[in-house]
Amino acid sequence: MPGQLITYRECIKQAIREALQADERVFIMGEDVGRYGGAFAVSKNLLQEFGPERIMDTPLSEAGFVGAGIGAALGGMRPIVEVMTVNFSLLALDQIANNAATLLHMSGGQFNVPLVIRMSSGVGRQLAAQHSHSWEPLFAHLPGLRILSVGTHEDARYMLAPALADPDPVIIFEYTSMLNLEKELPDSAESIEISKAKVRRAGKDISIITYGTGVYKALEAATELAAAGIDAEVVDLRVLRPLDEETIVASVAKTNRAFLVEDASRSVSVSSEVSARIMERCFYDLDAPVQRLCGAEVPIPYPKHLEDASVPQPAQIVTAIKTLLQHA
Amino acid sequence: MPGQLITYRECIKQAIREALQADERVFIMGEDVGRYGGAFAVSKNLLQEFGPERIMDTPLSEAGFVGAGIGAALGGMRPIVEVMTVNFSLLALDQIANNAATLLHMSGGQFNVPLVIRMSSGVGRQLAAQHSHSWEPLFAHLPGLRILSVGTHEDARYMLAPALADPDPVIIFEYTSMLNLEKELPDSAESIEISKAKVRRAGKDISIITYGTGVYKALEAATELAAAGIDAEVVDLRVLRPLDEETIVASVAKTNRAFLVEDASRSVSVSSEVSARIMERCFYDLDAPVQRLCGAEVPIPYPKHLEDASVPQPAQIVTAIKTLLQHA
Amino acid sequence: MEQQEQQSINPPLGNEQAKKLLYQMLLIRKFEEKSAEMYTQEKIRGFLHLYVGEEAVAVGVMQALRPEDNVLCTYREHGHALVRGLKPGVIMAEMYGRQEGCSRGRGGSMHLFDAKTKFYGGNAIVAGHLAMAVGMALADKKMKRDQLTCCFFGEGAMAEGAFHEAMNLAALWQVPVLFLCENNLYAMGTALRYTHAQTNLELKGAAFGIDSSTVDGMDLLAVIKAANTAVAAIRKTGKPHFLVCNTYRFRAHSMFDAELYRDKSEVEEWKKRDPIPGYFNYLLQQQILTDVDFKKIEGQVELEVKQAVDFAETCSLEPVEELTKYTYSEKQD
Amino acid sequence: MEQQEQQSINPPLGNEQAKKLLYQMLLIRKFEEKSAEMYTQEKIRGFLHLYVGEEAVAVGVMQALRPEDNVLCTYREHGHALVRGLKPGVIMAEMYGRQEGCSRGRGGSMHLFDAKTKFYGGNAIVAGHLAMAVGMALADKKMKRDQLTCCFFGEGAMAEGAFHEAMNLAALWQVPVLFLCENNLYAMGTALRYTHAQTNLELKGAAFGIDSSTVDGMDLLAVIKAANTAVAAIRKTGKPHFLVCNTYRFRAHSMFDAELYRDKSEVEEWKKRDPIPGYFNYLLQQQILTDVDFKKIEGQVELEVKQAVDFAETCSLEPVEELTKYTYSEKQD
Ligand SMILES: Cc1ncc(C[n+]2csc(CCOP(=O)(O)OP(=O)(O)O)c2C)c(N)n1
Ligand SMILES: Cc1ncc(C[n+]2csc(CCOP(=O)(O)OP(=O)(O)O)c2C)c(N)n1
Ligand SMILES: [Mg+2]
Ligand SMILES: [Mg+2]
Repeated sequence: MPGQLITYRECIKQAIREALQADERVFIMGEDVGRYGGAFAVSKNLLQEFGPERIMDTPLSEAGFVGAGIGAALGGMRPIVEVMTVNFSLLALDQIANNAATLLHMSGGQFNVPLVIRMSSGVGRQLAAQHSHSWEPLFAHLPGLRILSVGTHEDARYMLAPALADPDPVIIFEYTSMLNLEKELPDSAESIEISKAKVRRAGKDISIITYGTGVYKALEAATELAAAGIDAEVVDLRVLRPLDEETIVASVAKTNRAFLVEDASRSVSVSSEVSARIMERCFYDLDAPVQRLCGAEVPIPYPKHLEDASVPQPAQIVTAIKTLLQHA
Repeated sequence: MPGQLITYRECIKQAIREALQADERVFIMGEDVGRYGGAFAVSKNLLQEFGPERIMDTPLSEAGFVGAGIGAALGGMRPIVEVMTVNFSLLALDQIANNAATLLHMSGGQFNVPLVIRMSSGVGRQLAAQHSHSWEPLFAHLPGLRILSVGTHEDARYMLAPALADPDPVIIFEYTSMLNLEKELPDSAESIEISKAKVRRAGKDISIITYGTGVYKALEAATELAAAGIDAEVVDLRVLRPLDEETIVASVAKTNRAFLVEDASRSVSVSSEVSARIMERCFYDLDAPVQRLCGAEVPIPYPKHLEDASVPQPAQIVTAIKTLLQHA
Repeated sequence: MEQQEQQSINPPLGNEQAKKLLYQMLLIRKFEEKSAEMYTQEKIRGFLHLYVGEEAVAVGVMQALRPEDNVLCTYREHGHALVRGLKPGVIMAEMYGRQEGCSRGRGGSMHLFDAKTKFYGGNAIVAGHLAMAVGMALADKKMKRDQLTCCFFGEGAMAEGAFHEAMNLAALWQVPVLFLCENNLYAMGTALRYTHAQTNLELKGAAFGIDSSTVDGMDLLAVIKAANTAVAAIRKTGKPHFLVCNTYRFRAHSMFDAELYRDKSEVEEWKKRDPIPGYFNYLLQQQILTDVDFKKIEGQVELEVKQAVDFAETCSLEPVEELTKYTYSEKQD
Repeated sequence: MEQQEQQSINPPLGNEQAKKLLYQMLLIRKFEEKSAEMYTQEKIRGFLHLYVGEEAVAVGVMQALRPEDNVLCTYREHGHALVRGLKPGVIMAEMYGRQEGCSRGRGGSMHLFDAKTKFYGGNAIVAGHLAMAVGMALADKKMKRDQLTCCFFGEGAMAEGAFHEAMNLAALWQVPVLFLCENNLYAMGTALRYTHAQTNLELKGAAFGIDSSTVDGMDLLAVIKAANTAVAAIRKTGKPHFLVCNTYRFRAHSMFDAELYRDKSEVEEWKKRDPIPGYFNYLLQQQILTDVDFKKIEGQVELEVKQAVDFAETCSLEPVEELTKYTYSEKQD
């Protein structure tokens, strides 16, 4: 039914339901996924539908239940572990980095870990310093992991299945601020590859390269730029690790300019990496230096005006790109 | 006494002793710092000299004792918390990121955290996947922290004092593989600034920008390059956060070429950030694209030949720079 | 001797003290009801966790503390902040995100901080403040300061490894921490029995050799007695104590919570044990207060809450240029 | 009934079984002594943690397990690997860093892995494998496989929050895990009393409502009995059990350790309780074995160890081109 509006939340939920229906080995576990209905109501009623063996409420023990997820994956299950938000994920990072990410290599190929970890990330609800982190860059540094970022409704709906089919640990970042957002979902369930970035809008003047909450912001900016006669291409990285360098290179080779947008704070971010790769692969194609518009280097404050100021806004993208193109 | 050889280990130890003597509020705490003498014998005999109140053996509880260090700092002490190696630091990363790094900002400037955390980092002893991490990039991403990397004997000897004088949390990375290395220590105890990078060797043809174990490797490579008529400048970043961008820019503006060296694996690394900054600030100065030589994107394997293959070696720096300069 | 010690710890409540305690419980209740209202009006945003129903715990415990003691709380801390002496106005201003708030508006409801009253948050990573509390007590011990650290947390927090590590360190180091568990039977929507295999929480203290006790957290006088006893022991021995207060939150976990996980009837049942009328009835019985007094106090409280809102309304937003201020300390030169 | 159950769990050792157990303990001892020698010769590098003195624990516990059970160990796991059925040659090759090793030489001493025998490491983050063990048991429960998971760890590991979380989860989920604490009194150089405020470790099980027991880990027969009892209970109930084996390591923590933290005399005192002569004397007494038998077994063991070294010497290094192989699974298409 093309044309029907659906929330980002509902997309995630449908993906989870489908996964639970498709494979007996799939189960969800995490804090408040069951009786509470999910901290963000993503898993509401799934407990009623699938029962407590498949929708497992866990105690507050992030390291414990992520570790248990790794063990269950080793034991042949296909766990979807929900870490309520990225803000609590550091408690489990040792498990992810030292166990999930290393077991296959360290055992000489004997033990793979088919685990999916989902977490909600980013600013947008005035939740202040301890609840507004965008820690994708930390995870994107770690070899052995596949890191996905769900920047569109399409990916919210269709990325989970290939993630579960992956024999290795996959971490999926979803975005709290987008849960209520309604969009049309593309009709087809065309099989989604979780190794490729995606050009969300083709353009010839500049490549806006982004992910997560940046995707719709960039598309919004691109629409405005189009009105000003600037034809921006929007590249959604989608896979933050391993990066799809080819799609980036192809885009920049075409547009000769790149503008990187990311909510995470600037230093040692995904954008740093993208910039470095463009430097290495596209230096001679560039008409202007690659620019980054990232999160401010600050613990995110509570008030709306300061929260807004700490992450990129579409208007800033527009202004910066206009300036950049005048300059070049 | 110029000319006297001293190990990197001894430099660290002297710095700690001096700190303990200088300020009653300073104490060390960590696993096996006391009775065992330190996992790497850095704190050997300090327990005997200063007693158990100032050299505190802790149980295996990284999150617990790092958190306690934060509390003790809030309570007016000047703790030096030793996390035996960076490999165990993820267990305490929530404490570091959510408490130490945010308290000052989140409390509107009321509560600063004068805490120093030391940890041993890197490969070099065939300790395999779970004990060979170089996680500086993870820490360098986090606002609110000052991140130091001890790449020379001089810094091993003199960086601790200014770190302790800093009102905010400072994390010091030391390198296991360098502990037994003997060098001459510069005579002067000239006051060391922990906000500045340092040019360890001036040169005009290319800037090798690095930190940690990369410094001596780069100097070694520079010596060899000099023999081939290439005059390389070696910049030791020293402070990985906040980065001293000016020193980097000044160097690249002079040499017009940059080569980045780092043991940490390549994606989303400190070198990514340095490359992105050079892109932003020095694009029009560059005669060639910035190149990176980083750690392999792999859990570090145990055998010597594979361990060696997973981090940059001086010979590779030499070869790569020769090629780069021919090319340009 | 038992008897005698009890008495010296628990002198009969004087009239003024009795009134003050009632005032405090009412202040929390009305302040929070107002906060909920302001949340609905979108004056307050983010997460808002109300303490309604649990007032006897903060009030009963805090009266046992001295100004020089350290206090650390969770994100459900309006009540604790109020009783500790933060002005309702600066708390309300904080929740309005205004720079006159106790954390310059940077923290909001979950991050109330106040150096003057040694109020160390407002901590929103569950169990993330326990080890800090141990460290603060360690500093006091090292500095030979005669003060203790009181750390409030929920029963849900006790499932975290952080609880285990903090308890063990405090016991090993013998530092003066009051570990104060507010067992309200739920961690968000997860009931006690799904959080802990061993639901007799006090038993967990024994695993660390820490003296432990449990009290009815709906009964102010019982809490006072238990808190005074625990605090006296800590002051005397310098060792930690673990006190479990059994209580209940009458409202949702936060303003986002649809409360699917418990029956309305359960909540109604607990409301019969509301600590405020419970305590007031005792005061009536003892002829310490009259209905008229109650009305008067209620009126004062309502006025104070109204003034807090009025104050917050007049407060200003921090200029956006100051966004990164205090990410690092300002240089002191 | 008690009596009867005991008997069915602990049938008198048959001669073959009795010999096999001795053989296993001796194999560990000699294999490790040889490993230390090879370390000195720099054939083995990295960290090497020896189990000498603790052999009765691995041997006594492992005989209670079935091939389909899962086994997880620490970095001090040569003994466990040997008893579980990994060939001495592939272990030695692993420590030589050769691709014929059980982990292709990638892991070394701390990371022995073997899918065939369901040997899940060789885990070098202290307490990092406990939660994994719980998850494996959870998978077995969900898949209705009648098997258990045995997880070995040291008493030092029990200070980590990871221990607390894993125990609670296992108890809540009622999954078949044998939590096996090898209490050798030291965590590197930190003695038990500096690691735990409560040094009666068994008490920690009660905090989670997990059945717990303690046994003299220097006495093979006692370990066998305790392990059989625990394992039988787990198989019957599907619930976790916590078993503490009190033991002692005769050698340094690792090859880097100068052993400043304990007196030589303490070590000598414990050596009097060496589990190998202890068990052999029992076999002598029971006339199950003679001195001649012992010599014979010793000779076989020495031969096997020598062959392991010989094998390792012939093994090859993984080509450097394969460095990143298995960072991700190979595509199955
Ligand atoms: C480490 C961590 N995990 C999860 C959360 C999300 N969360 C916030 S409050 C809460 C429940 C806490 O329950 P409890 O400790 O009993 O305190 P209560 O809210 O009942 O006062 C959860 C799961 C969090 N803030 N921190
Ligand atoms: C999380 C973590 N912290 C610290 C270390 C360093 N370390 C290795 S073994 C060890 C002592 C462990 O003691 P215990 O658990 O009793 O086991 P044992 O070595 O005595 O068998 C320490 C501190 C580590 N490997 N992992
Ligand atoms: Mg609760
Ligand atoms: Mg031990």
